[in-house]
Amino acid sequence: MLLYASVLLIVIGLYGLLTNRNVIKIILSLNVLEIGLNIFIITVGFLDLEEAIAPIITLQQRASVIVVDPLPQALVLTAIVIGVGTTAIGLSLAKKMYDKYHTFNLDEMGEE
Amino acid sequence: MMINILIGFGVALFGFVLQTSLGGINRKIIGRLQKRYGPKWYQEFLDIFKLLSKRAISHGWLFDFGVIMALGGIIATATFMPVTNSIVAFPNYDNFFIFVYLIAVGMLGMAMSASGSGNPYASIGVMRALTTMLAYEVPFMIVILTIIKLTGTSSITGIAEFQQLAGNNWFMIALPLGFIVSFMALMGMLGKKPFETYIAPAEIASGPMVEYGGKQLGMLFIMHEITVFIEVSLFVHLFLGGAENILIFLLKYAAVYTLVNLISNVYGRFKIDQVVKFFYKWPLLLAIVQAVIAVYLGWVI
Amino acid sequence: MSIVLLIAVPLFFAFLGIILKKAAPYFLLLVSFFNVLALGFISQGAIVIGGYSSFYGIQLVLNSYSLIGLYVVNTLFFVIVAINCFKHKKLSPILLISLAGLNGLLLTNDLFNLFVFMEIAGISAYLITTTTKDPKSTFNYLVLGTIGSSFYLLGLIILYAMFGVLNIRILGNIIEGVVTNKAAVALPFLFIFIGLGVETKLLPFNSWVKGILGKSNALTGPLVGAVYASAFAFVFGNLLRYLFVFSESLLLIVSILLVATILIGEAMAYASTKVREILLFSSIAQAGVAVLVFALGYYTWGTILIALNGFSKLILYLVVNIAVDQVKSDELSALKGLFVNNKLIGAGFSVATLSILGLPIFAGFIVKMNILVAMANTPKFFFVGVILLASLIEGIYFIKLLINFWFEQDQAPRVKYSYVVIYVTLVIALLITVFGVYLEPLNSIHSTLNLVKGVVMHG
Amino acid sequence: MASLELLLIFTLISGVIAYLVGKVHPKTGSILTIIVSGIVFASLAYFGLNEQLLTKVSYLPYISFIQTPLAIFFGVLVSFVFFMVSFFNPYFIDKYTYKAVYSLLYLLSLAGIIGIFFTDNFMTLFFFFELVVWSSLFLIPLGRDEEVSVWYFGFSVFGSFALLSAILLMQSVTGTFDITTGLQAVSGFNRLSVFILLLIAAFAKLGAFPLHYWLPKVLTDSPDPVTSIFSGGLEKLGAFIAVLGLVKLVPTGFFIDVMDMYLTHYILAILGSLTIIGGTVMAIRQDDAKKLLAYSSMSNGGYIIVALSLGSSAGISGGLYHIIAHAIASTAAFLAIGAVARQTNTTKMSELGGMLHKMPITYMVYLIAIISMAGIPPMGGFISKWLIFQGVINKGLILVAAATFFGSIGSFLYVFRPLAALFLGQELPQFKETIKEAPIVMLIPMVILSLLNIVTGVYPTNILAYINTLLVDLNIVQLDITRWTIVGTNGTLNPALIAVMFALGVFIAFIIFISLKKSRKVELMDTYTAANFIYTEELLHYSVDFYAPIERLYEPYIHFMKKFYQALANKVREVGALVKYYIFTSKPEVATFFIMLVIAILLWGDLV
Repeated sequence: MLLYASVLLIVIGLYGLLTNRNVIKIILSLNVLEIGLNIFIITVGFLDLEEAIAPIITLQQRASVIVVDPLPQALVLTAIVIGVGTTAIGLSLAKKMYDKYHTFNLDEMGEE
Repeated sequence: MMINILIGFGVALFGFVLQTSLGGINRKIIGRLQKRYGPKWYQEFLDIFKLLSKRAISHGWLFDFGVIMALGGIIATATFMPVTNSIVAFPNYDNFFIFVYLIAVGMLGMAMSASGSGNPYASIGVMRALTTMLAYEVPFMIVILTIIKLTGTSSITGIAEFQQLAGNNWFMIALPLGFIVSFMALMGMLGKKPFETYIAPAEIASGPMVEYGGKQLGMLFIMHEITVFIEVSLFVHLFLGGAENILIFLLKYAAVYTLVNLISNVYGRFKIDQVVKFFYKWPLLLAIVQAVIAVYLGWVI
Repeated sequence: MSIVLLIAVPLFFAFLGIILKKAAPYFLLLVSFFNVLALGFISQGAIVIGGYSSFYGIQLVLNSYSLIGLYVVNTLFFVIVAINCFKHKKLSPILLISLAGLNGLLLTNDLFNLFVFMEIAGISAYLITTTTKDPKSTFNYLVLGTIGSSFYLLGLIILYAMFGVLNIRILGNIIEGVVTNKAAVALPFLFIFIGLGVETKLLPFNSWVKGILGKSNALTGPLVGAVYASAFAFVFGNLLRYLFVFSESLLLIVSILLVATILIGEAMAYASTKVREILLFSSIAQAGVAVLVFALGYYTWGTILIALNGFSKLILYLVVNIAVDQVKSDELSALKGLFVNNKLIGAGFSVATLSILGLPIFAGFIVKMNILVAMANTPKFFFVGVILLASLIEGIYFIKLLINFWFEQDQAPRVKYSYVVIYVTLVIALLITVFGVYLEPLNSIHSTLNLVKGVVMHG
Repeated sequence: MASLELLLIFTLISGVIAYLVGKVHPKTGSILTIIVSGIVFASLAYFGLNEQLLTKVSYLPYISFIQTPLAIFFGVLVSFVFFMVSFFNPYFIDKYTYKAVYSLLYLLSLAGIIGIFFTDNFMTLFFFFELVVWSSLFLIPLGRDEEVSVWYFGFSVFGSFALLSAILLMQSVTGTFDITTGLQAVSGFNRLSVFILLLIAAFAKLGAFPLHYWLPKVLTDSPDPVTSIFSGGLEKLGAFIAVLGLVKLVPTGFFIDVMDMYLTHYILAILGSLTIIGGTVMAIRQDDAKKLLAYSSMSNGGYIIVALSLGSSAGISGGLYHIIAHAIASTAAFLAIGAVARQTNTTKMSELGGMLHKMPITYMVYLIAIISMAGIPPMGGFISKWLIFQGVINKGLILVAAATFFGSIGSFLYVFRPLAALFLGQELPQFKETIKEAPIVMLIPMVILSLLNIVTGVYPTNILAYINTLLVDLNIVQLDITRWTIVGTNGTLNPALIAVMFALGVFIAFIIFISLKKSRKVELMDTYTAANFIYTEELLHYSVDFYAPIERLYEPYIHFMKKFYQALANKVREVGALVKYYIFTSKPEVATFFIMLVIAILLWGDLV
């Protein structure tokens, strides 16, 4: 279920990228895409193990508990951080573009 | 070797005398044709000797040098020309290409001298002469190619003897299309109407000749007579089976030359581009057809 | 010395540079110089960060391949920095970060780590390109770069889901050994290919290039055009060598894309009248050639090709961008006669160009011939034809460029080049010529690269 | 220097020295080119013709030499052309933008030439081939028009790449780069492919139809000495490749019985014929003397192709002789025009006239050269044309023969035009005072070349004997020659006899002339003008649109190749612009779309 949701988000993100000309909306679409990706990464760890719990080391170590693959979760953390960084730069560029062209619409900025 | 060279010059002299006389006779014939008396048969000799004895003008060293080169080149060409099967100065060396190209030295000398005179008519005349040459040579050479391919030799006597050996089956008959083409080419070569565009006395004042007088013109007349001799006898050897003896040669020669003259006198003059167009239309096509028929298909009468 | 230092030292000084703003440019200069020097002392081998087994941990590998890459990237980086560092003082920390990112790209043997370094290098590139004062192009670059790396991420996650490993070499071996139906892994590989393709400027994922390199300045031009291009080409080569497995349809698509990149890139360069555009489109085509060479499996000559192209491109972008900065126009007609007053620069530029064209007595000839001979012997005559056709078009517009630069009609533009630029240009040109005549070094590189095909796997 | 390797190194190093010297004093640098090319020529000629060249290599890695008659033939010829032309360098060096570089590139090209002819390895051959391409490339823009070199490069590299493809194909099939074994070992369809590729290379270098487009441009717009180098020397590289392809590598294929030759060869002969016709027709209509000679070079390249494709001993020896004859004649002609250009700064025939009166020696040089080019005895061109005609007629190639005849007669037309318009006719006032004969050093090579023109036409025996040894090397029946005669298949030629008869004829004419009354010398303006009074020289000088009547006939049809190549260039540009417009926008969605598209194609491909 989660997998489909993530794929749906990715597709929505791509659709947004394909259709939008507004800088802010493009950044939003990118974010949607990234969220979809992140969820996808998480689901990778869960795939076969529906009842597994998060891989957090607690005080009581129980051998019987099934832990999901911790790696994707670590990856997601990194990916989120990177995504934030990109979004930040994107937004600052958007501001610069607004300063220069007084619009957020790429079409209205004109080619060259 | 000395003897051969002397024979060669003898041929040249013979050619000059023959053609000059025949030229005079032809003037007479044409005169009769046009209901006039015409000049005496030796009128041409008189003209030439008169010119040679007169004091002339010169436009610089090249003007004279060109004339010398022209006459020298033509004499040299004539020395290679066979008269009969036995009267030939350099047996085996009477290559067809020598006549085509060595004659060009003489032509070049004359053209150079004419252009060197600084008269635009002369240059125009030379231009037209060269253009005419471009027109008639290609069809003519293709016919010659056919003949050489058939006989296996490019020696003029060789070709003549080939025809005689085949029972006097002249190429005139064996290659009818080629003969027609070559005859037209001959008219062009001799500068006869309708291909006399490059002389065109009324239009460009005799073209290349415009500046000449006196001895230069006389020498060019001599050159012209020998040139005609070379071209007509080439035709005789190539298409009319050559000659076993001098009488037959004279006969054939006179026949061809007179025929050319007669035909020429009933025509007007082409414009220069018409000459080119003309030769590159039917004669070229006929020549190629003839060559294909004779060389590739082997249909020779 | 540990190879981690190549990444760690720039990073450390980058953060130090944020605090000590005044000293940042000196840090930049020193660190980039240090990196070049350090390469001489680092022993080859692999290490795993954090002491995990190489199956799980992040592995950094330094072999002769990545060493060449590091040398090329660090040297070029140093040269560019040496020329530019006082013009863009504010950028010093970012440049240091990008250096760390680039070094990481070349060293890492971990797919996800590669993604991180890609993003680090990418983000710093976005920031560096803001110096061209064209936010729109930078934004385009950013969006495409992000989409590209997203696809790369998607691809690597799918691979992880399938095989549970992120170590490039191990993963490659597993796929080689386990997967029988190659089509099963075609999709993730295509995602990865696309992700890298965006950065490597392959058609049709490369629309950012026009805005970035078409409006470059003396910093961004050489940096993106020469350094980033060679770094990503090296990465691509690495992946193609150790990881990629092509199914038939994937190979077909990739071949078509590469051939299109090469030919259309040349055609576009041919159609351009602006010098910077000519250079950028021609580098698109050359990137295509490099990737093609790797994709077809001629790793060694591909490596040398990238290295050589990196240096040649440095000269080209440097010379052109400095001229454009001063003349304020990059129309070919405006730059006509550029070399009339700068003969030394012109000589270096010509040598670099002739080498790129693969003309003899320059190193490019040797490389190109070896690649073509290898292709012909495989035999892959179609690609030989493509490369030759591309070289033909390339030759025509480059020669046009050279002739225009050397001969002026009325007024030659006055462009001043600093001595550093002149020296750098001449030294590189000299090296290109020397390597083109004296073949031993190239051949020895060729053979060492061949030897290390079996890779260090343990750490 | 008997060692080829030393010779090569010597040339390269002297190139650098000439550059350094030229930096200080350009003229001295260019004088060095005379010395060096002289040494190269002398070494190649002396040791080569005695088969004493040393092929051992001790300093240069990867390069190996071999001494074949073919290599010596071409090497001596081309280095001779370089030597002759180098005499012009000091007089033209002041006109160049980059004086020192000129000397460097000149010698670099010469070094490349040595490498090309004497190597036994295809890769080395290609190396030097490309070296010559780019070193000669930068010589061109020192002349009148820079853009021309781009066309040169395009076609040249197209040819080089065809050569390279041939080499690679051969190597992949036979596993060797060795020229001799490689050419022998390749077989079947590959042999045909290699053959075609080699011939493309030869055509591109020789400037033969349809790859001729660069030749007239380059020969027109390069500096005058460079033009001579191209026409007499570098163009012959194409002939060299053509010999390799046509003679050493005979593909088996469809055989035309009635013509006694392979279809491939026949097609080549037809292409050669088109080259002849094209070159001739275009040469006739040029106003620029250099351009006219350029087209004549193209047409003569056609003769070489036709001759070599005949495959018979008459054909091939005719072709090889034509290479010599044309190299000598066209170098002489171009040098003569170059000498005029140096004195007058123009080569347009419509702007010149009457140069004869101030430059008589140059005129004689040109005259002798064109007599040879037109194939008129007693010059070298006649011998080769005669042999070629022998070959063509023997095979009964009617269309090819028509083209060769056309070219031969057409050459009378076009070579005469500069003679009449440039050297002869009225002496134009602007040249009456200022013009002098070319300096004595420039006359040296021109006179030498003229003498050679005559020698090759009168006494070709030695050269033909050498060509015969070359034919042995190429596995072709030798030409039947005696001391004085050449025995063709359908006739015998005695060039010396022709020359003697010509001399005697001229002597007789001279005697006639001299024994008659002396003429009165008059001014050139004193001519018949049909009762008009004309006092300006220009009005009495017929040089503009010389062959207008015949030009009009074909004028509408001549530009089709030009249009083709320009359309080709435009198509490439259009593709580029199209893609640039559709992909390289600053809108991210376009790239996104393409990414999606590629993925979709993969999925579709895998699903279907």
